[in-house]
Amino acid sequence: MPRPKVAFYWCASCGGCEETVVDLAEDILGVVEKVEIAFWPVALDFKKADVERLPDGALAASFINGAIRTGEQEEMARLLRRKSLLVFAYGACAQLGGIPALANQYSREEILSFVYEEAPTVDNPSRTRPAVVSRDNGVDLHLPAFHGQVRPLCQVIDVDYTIPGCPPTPNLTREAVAALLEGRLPPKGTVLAPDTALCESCPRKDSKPSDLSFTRFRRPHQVLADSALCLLAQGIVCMGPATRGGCGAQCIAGNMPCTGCFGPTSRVRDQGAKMLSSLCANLASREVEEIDAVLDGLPDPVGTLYRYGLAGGLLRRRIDTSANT
Amino acid sequence: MNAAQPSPAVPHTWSPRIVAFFCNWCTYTAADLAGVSRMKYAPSVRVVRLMCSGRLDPQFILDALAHGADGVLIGGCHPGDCHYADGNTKMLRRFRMLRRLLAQLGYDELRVRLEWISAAEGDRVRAVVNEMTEQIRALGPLNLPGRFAEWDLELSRAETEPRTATTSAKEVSHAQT
Amino acid sequence: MTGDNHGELRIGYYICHCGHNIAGVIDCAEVARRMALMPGVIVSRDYKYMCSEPGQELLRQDIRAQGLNRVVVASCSPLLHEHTFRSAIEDAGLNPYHFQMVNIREHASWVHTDGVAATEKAADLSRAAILRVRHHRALETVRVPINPAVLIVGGGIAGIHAALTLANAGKQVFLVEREPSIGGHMAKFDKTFPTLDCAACILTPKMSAVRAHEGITLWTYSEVAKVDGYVGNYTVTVRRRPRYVNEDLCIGCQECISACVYREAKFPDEFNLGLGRRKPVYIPFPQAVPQVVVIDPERCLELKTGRCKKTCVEACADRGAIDFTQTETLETIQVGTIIVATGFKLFDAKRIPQYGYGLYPNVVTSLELERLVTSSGPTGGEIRLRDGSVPKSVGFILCVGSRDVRTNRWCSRTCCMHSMKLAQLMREHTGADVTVFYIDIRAPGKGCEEFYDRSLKEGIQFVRGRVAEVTDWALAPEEEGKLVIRVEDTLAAFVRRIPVDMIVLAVGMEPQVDAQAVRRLFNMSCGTEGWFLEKHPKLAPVSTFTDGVFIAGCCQGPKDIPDSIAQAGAAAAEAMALIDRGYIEQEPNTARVLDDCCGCKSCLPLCPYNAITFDEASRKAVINAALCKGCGTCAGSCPSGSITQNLFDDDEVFSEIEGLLHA
Amino acid sequence: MSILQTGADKPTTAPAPSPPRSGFAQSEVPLPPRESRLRAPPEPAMKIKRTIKYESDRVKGFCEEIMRIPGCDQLQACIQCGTCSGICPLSIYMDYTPRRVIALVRADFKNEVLRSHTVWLCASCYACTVECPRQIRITDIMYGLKQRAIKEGIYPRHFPIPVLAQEFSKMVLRKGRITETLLVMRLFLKANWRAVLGSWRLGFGLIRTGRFVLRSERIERQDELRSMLAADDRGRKPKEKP
Amino acid sequence: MNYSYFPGCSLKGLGRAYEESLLPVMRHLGVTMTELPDWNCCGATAYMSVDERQASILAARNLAIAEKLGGHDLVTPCSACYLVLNKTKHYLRETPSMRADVQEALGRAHLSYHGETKVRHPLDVLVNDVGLDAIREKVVRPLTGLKVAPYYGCQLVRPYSTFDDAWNPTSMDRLMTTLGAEVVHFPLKTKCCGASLTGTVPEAGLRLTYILLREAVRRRADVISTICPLCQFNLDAYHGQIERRWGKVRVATVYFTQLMGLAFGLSPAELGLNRNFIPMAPLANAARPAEAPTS
Repeated sequence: MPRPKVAFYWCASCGGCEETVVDLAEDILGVVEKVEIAFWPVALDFKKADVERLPDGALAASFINGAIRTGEQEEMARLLRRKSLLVFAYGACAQLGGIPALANQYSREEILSFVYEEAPTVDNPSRTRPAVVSRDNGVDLHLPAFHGQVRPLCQVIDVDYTIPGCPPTPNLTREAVAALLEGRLPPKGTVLAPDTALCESCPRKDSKPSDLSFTRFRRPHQVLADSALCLLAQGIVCMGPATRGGCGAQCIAGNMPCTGCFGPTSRVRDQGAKMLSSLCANLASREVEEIDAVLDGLPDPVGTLYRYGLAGGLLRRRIDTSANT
Repeated sequence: MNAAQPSPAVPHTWSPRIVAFFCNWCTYTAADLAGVSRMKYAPSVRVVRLMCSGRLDPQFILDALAHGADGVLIGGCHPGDCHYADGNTKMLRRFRMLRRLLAQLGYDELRVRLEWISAAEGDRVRAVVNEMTEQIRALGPLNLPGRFAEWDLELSRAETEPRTATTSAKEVSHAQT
Repeated sequence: MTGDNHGELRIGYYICHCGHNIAGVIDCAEVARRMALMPGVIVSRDYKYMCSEPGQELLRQDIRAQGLNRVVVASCSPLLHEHTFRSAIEDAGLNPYHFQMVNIREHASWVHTDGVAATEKAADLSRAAILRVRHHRALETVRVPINPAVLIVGGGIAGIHAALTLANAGKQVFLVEREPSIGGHMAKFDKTFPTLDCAACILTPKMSAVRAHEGITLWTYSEVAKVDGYVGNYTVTVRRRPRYVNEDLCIGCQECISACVYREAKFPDEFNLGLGRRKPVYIPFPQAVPQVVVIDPERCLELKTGRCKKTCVEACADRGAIDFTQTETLETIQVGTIIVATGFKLFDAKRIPQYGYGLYPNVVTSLELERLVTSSGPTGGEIRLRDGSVPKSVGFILCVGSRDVRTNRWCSRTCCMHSMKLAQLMREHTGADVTVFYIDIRAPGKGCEEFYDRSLKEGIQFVRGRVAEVTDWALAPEEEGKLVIRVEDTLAAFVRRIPVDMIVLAVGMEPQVDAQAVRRLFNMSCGTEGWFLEKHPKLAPVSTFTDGVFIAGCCQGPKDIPDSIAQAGAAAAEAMALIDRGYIEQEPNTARVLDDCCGCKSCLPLCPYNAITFDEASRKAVINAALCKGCGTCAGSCPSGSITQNLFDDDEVFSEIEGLLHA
Repeated sequence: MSILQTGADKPTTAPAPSPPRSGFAQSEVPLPPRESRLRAPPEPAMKIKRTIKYESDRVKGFCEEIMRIPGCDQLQACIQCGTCSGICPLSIYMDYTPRRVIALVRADFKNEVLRSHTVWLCASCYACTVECPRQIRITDIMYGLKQRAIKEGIYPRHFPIPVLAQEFSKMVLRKGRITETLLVMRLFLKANWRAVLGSWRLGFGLIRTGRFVLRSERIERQDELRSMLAADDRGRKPKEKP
Repeated sequence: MNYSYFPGCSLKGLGRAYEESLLPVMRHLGVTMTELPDWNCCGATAYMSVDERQASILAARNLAIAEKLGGHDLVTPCSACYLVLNKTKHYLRETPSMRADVQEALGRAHLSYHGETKVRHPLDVLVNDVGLDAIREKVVRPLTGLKVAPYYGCQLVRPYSTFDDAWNPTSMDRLMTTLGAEVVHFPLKTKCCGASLTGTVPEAGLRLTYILLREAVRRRADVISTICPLCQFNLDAYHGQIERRWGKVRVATVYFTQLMGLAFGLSPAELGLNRNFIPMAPLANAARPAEAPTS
């Protein structure tokens, strides 16, 4: 009996997700004997044509990481969708837009002009910019279109399952693959991670006070955090309470606050808004002026509350900068 | 298109859609009072009743915007008068942060408004709704659903069609727009 | 998801015309037509009066015949009829909470004139309710037992009447009064309009009845300091000021008063508004209840200096009631219901300097005149000018501080009648020429117009015009040495100067100075004018927005004695209705923690009722439904969405929002 | 400086009937004593006058027009209590008391209001405005009515105050400032030159105390002021046009 | 202390004695008052009756000039000016349409109005800014035994003034006591003097004047103290006609600043006291009697 074909692909991502697949270490072999890797540009020499040649639905599953920012990524996502029975959104960028989605605070024009013209390290007097089509001695050269905003996978194609994390842990990956092979996958749309927030598995859970009340906020670089005490209790914004568990609380172990890469639980539509709600309700101050003074401690609300979740959140992007120019 | 100005397409007859979250004890009752006293105000507002402004999950506000509200009005008891001690204070704290968040994402601060209105201030409901309606009329529609669709025009419509020269031509036309 | 509904959803939608109230503006048939198209809607009807019996019957029939399992009614405010419809569908065997009400009257037809826009709004609101109701889950109403004891705050005529009514029905009553004696303003009156029967004769028996009744615990010279709990189970702390006399020992013989080292009564006496004098040890007035003396620490030599011969103690030797060591004490009581009857404050006439009160000695307020007319008053019922002579001409100025946007906008309701009563007494006692200056004579109520008629026949002059000023400078010989009233006689249409010996200012009623504090104490609302706000101006005139707290008498707004008593009776009946049922049903809108709670404890500090605790066993938060009041703050704040509030689930609100904006 | 010859200068013991030109009652200061006042003044021959009003006598929209004037919007809140008339030092001379003027305005009796003496007798002491229990700015309503009376030219004839007002504004328009003595002299010539003789004593007194200024005060940038005041339709409200 | 100064037309004419006493007194107390350059008539009550737009422009021009001069409060001694300027401020704040008209007009002369300047009356400044203690220190010749009827008139306290009570103002009472004078209870202190009518409708206007004088006499006042040039002229100039109508009610009426000057030891002449029709009786403890009017 032929082994099920699977594909791995990356879109707008840092490559960290690919790393986790490699991090499966020797387990990868176990996987490899059970499946046939039909497409994995990072590791093996496949061409797009190889995939196009496959009949639709020939792939048992595609694991796509990274968000969709360019026409090429969109095109590949659609292609793999067409060829796959199941599509796994792999990692925070594919799930929510991830770090790249922070760029949704700027218009395409702002980004291009900065990157190709204004950035201090750029020397580009002729203000040359990449064009979708450029003619070079009689030949049309094509570059992928640079979209107006970053999108999570699900805003572009139909996604069957999500494996969260930046990056997903080997365990989650192993679990997902196992479930896939053993045909014990949960209902479509499920996020393949615990549906309880991180605090449950947080080593510092017991140090969390029952009378939490913020008189000031401090950012990780401003203090040397007590490595035993709940970070929120120290006025450091830890997204743990608003973020799925399943990561093993590695950041906490590194004495850094959770930044929310696993995204919200299934009961929450907008991770940032929910965290904001909890965080602010527990401020100590009652007067507007005092409240504002405390909030000044969080100079970058989007960066703090939507580190990964902006594109996948309810509002998706900054609004007054026009999207498509 | 810019959120600050109404797009030229907006007809003069356009009336904003405002979703209001009123607490059961003060502001909702005030709105009832406005009705009982037959005060007249703009038909732009749709009220969602909550027991306390403290229940107001910021998600509700963002969700209302995402579903096409041009503005969101929050009504609670005056400070110190909350039927549940200080639910309104908790909302106030969230609101102060929400303003910053929305500002960072380019929303005009007039679009989301918090008002303390006691059960006796039916007239205040009238005044606030009318004022907010005018302010938002001046800002023009927010119409997020429309914008989402507009933004997605850059995506290739064809779910299944194989990649051809025409699509790359589409790419070209995108680059030109 | 469809709540806990078995099988498919069968929704019934009903829109009420409310006669013309709704149908006059909103095209109900059209809305019904549109709602009929929504998924799950089996029945969609418009009907003239949904709250009427036939209307409710319509619901029941459809539920039975069509097997509806969700009902939406678009009519008036849920605060008005939600209960009506819930019980209606309950009768038909449906869970009452599988129901949602849409407010298209107070929030639409009454506030909009544009029929099209109003109809659109009604449709949006209805759509929202229909989407919402899909998620409603069957809930059980919570029953909380009621403590049968009642607290009554304020010992004026309203408080007294309510106390006696309840006590006579066998309820335990705590009556708390700030002054040393109960009786309130009525105790200061000589006679009462329109019958002119003696105020004391009808009030005193009720006062002593309060003292005598074993069902009533009377605490005078005391104030409510703190109120905790909720309907059926209030815990109230009462602060009892020291009167330096043991109430149980004092028999009111008043030997101590005559024995006091102060031979003369030299201190202004509060009860007589400073017109009379009293000693440091005194009894507020002859018929005071309780008949117990009070010692004024501001005046008493012993309490001020500690160097007094204490002749009073000698005089009381055998009883030993006087106790200079007394201090303030706090009493804590458990009650199920509270009646607030804290009364009113008289307008301070000094705020209108034009009338010269405080400047010209012969300008007095209506209540001061009451004390002068009463035989038990400081002058023994003789009306005298400050120089001791009898006034030959008297002017009554009405609406002092009332119907004036610079002071109090409202009409104080009783001043017209009150002044006419005093005017008649004035004629009777002095035979003086009496002129009443009024803006409009308001004599509604039984026997009142007749009383006006009688005043006219008694030769009392009525001049329609608001007095502009009272001066002491004369332009004509007859004005020398008199108070001159300058007024436009608006009916004769010219300005007049009228010299008089005495002027009586009909000062209006206003809320007590500490009304706001009291309001907070009992978690009530105040109207813009500062009167305590009733739950509904017509349907619930003595209820407040806080269950189990009722209001009676002038703290709710100006009214006369009969109305105050009627209201007190109503408040007592409302309290009894709760007590005799034995329990109250609470909305099951409490919050619940889901199993997915991560135990982050963020919600714990948010609950004002400490209903949320951390369960060490399950390592999760738990909510005590009995303590939860259903504000939903925790649900709104739970960062992982693991707390939900009955009737206000996230799904319910989200779908409501979607419905409002859909299309 | 009497300009009106009302005969009120004669001793009040023998009161003279008011001359037809002004509808004034004689001074009601009740000195000297009673007896003399008891002597009834000679009755003029009895004339009868029909006072019924028909709907056609009303000028619809007049009230709204007045209410559009800044400060007059409270008009409809009047409860006709008469405080304004009671406190007004001059209501005793008015043909309609201020309260009645409000009533007339409210009922659109435009002609009755604009022809009455009342508005011209208002000395702008603002007592009514301050005392009104409904905070109606009666004084400003009076101004509004004066303006309309002048615009429509239906103020009482030979009545000096409107003349004064107009002369005053002319002088300001020309010079930018007022020189009282000159203004008064212009007024004499306009209204009643005989009066000059009447008040030579006062004039002499002024000269004696060095208060009789003949050099007219003026401002430097008069043209600038004139250009500002020049009627200009930009930004003018329709309310300006009756 | 620095203030801008708006004299108003009267102080250059009938009321010049007011300016003659005001300026030295202020100087004496170390208050500098800079006269508004090229100020114009405030429009008074008369202009209001003709055209509210022009009237408000007249007043606004002065306010605009004052703002240009830089933040100082604008002091104006004449009650009419005080009222008109304040009233204009009030209406410009309240009525956008009017503000637009005015701004447009001012614009033609490159002026603009922002409503920042406070309009003050000398009495307000003296009692509340300078302060009674500072004044008491300057008193060298207390007005002991002098019975003063404090007369505020109508437009100083009604309806826009905020520094004193509209019905029973007391600033001047307190000021006079500070000067050592005896204040008589004068219930007519805010009644209208009829100034705007004495010229045109004498028996109405003069009667009001008469009642004021009569009451002052009945209450044994030696002198009436005023704060307004029109009141002063009215109460001072018409005694002849009043006598012919209702009998003799002789009492001198002077400016409160003149009384201050006397108490500060300045000579009656330099305070313009010689300009009175009814001369003020020499002070009991006066070194020099108030000179009989010369020329």
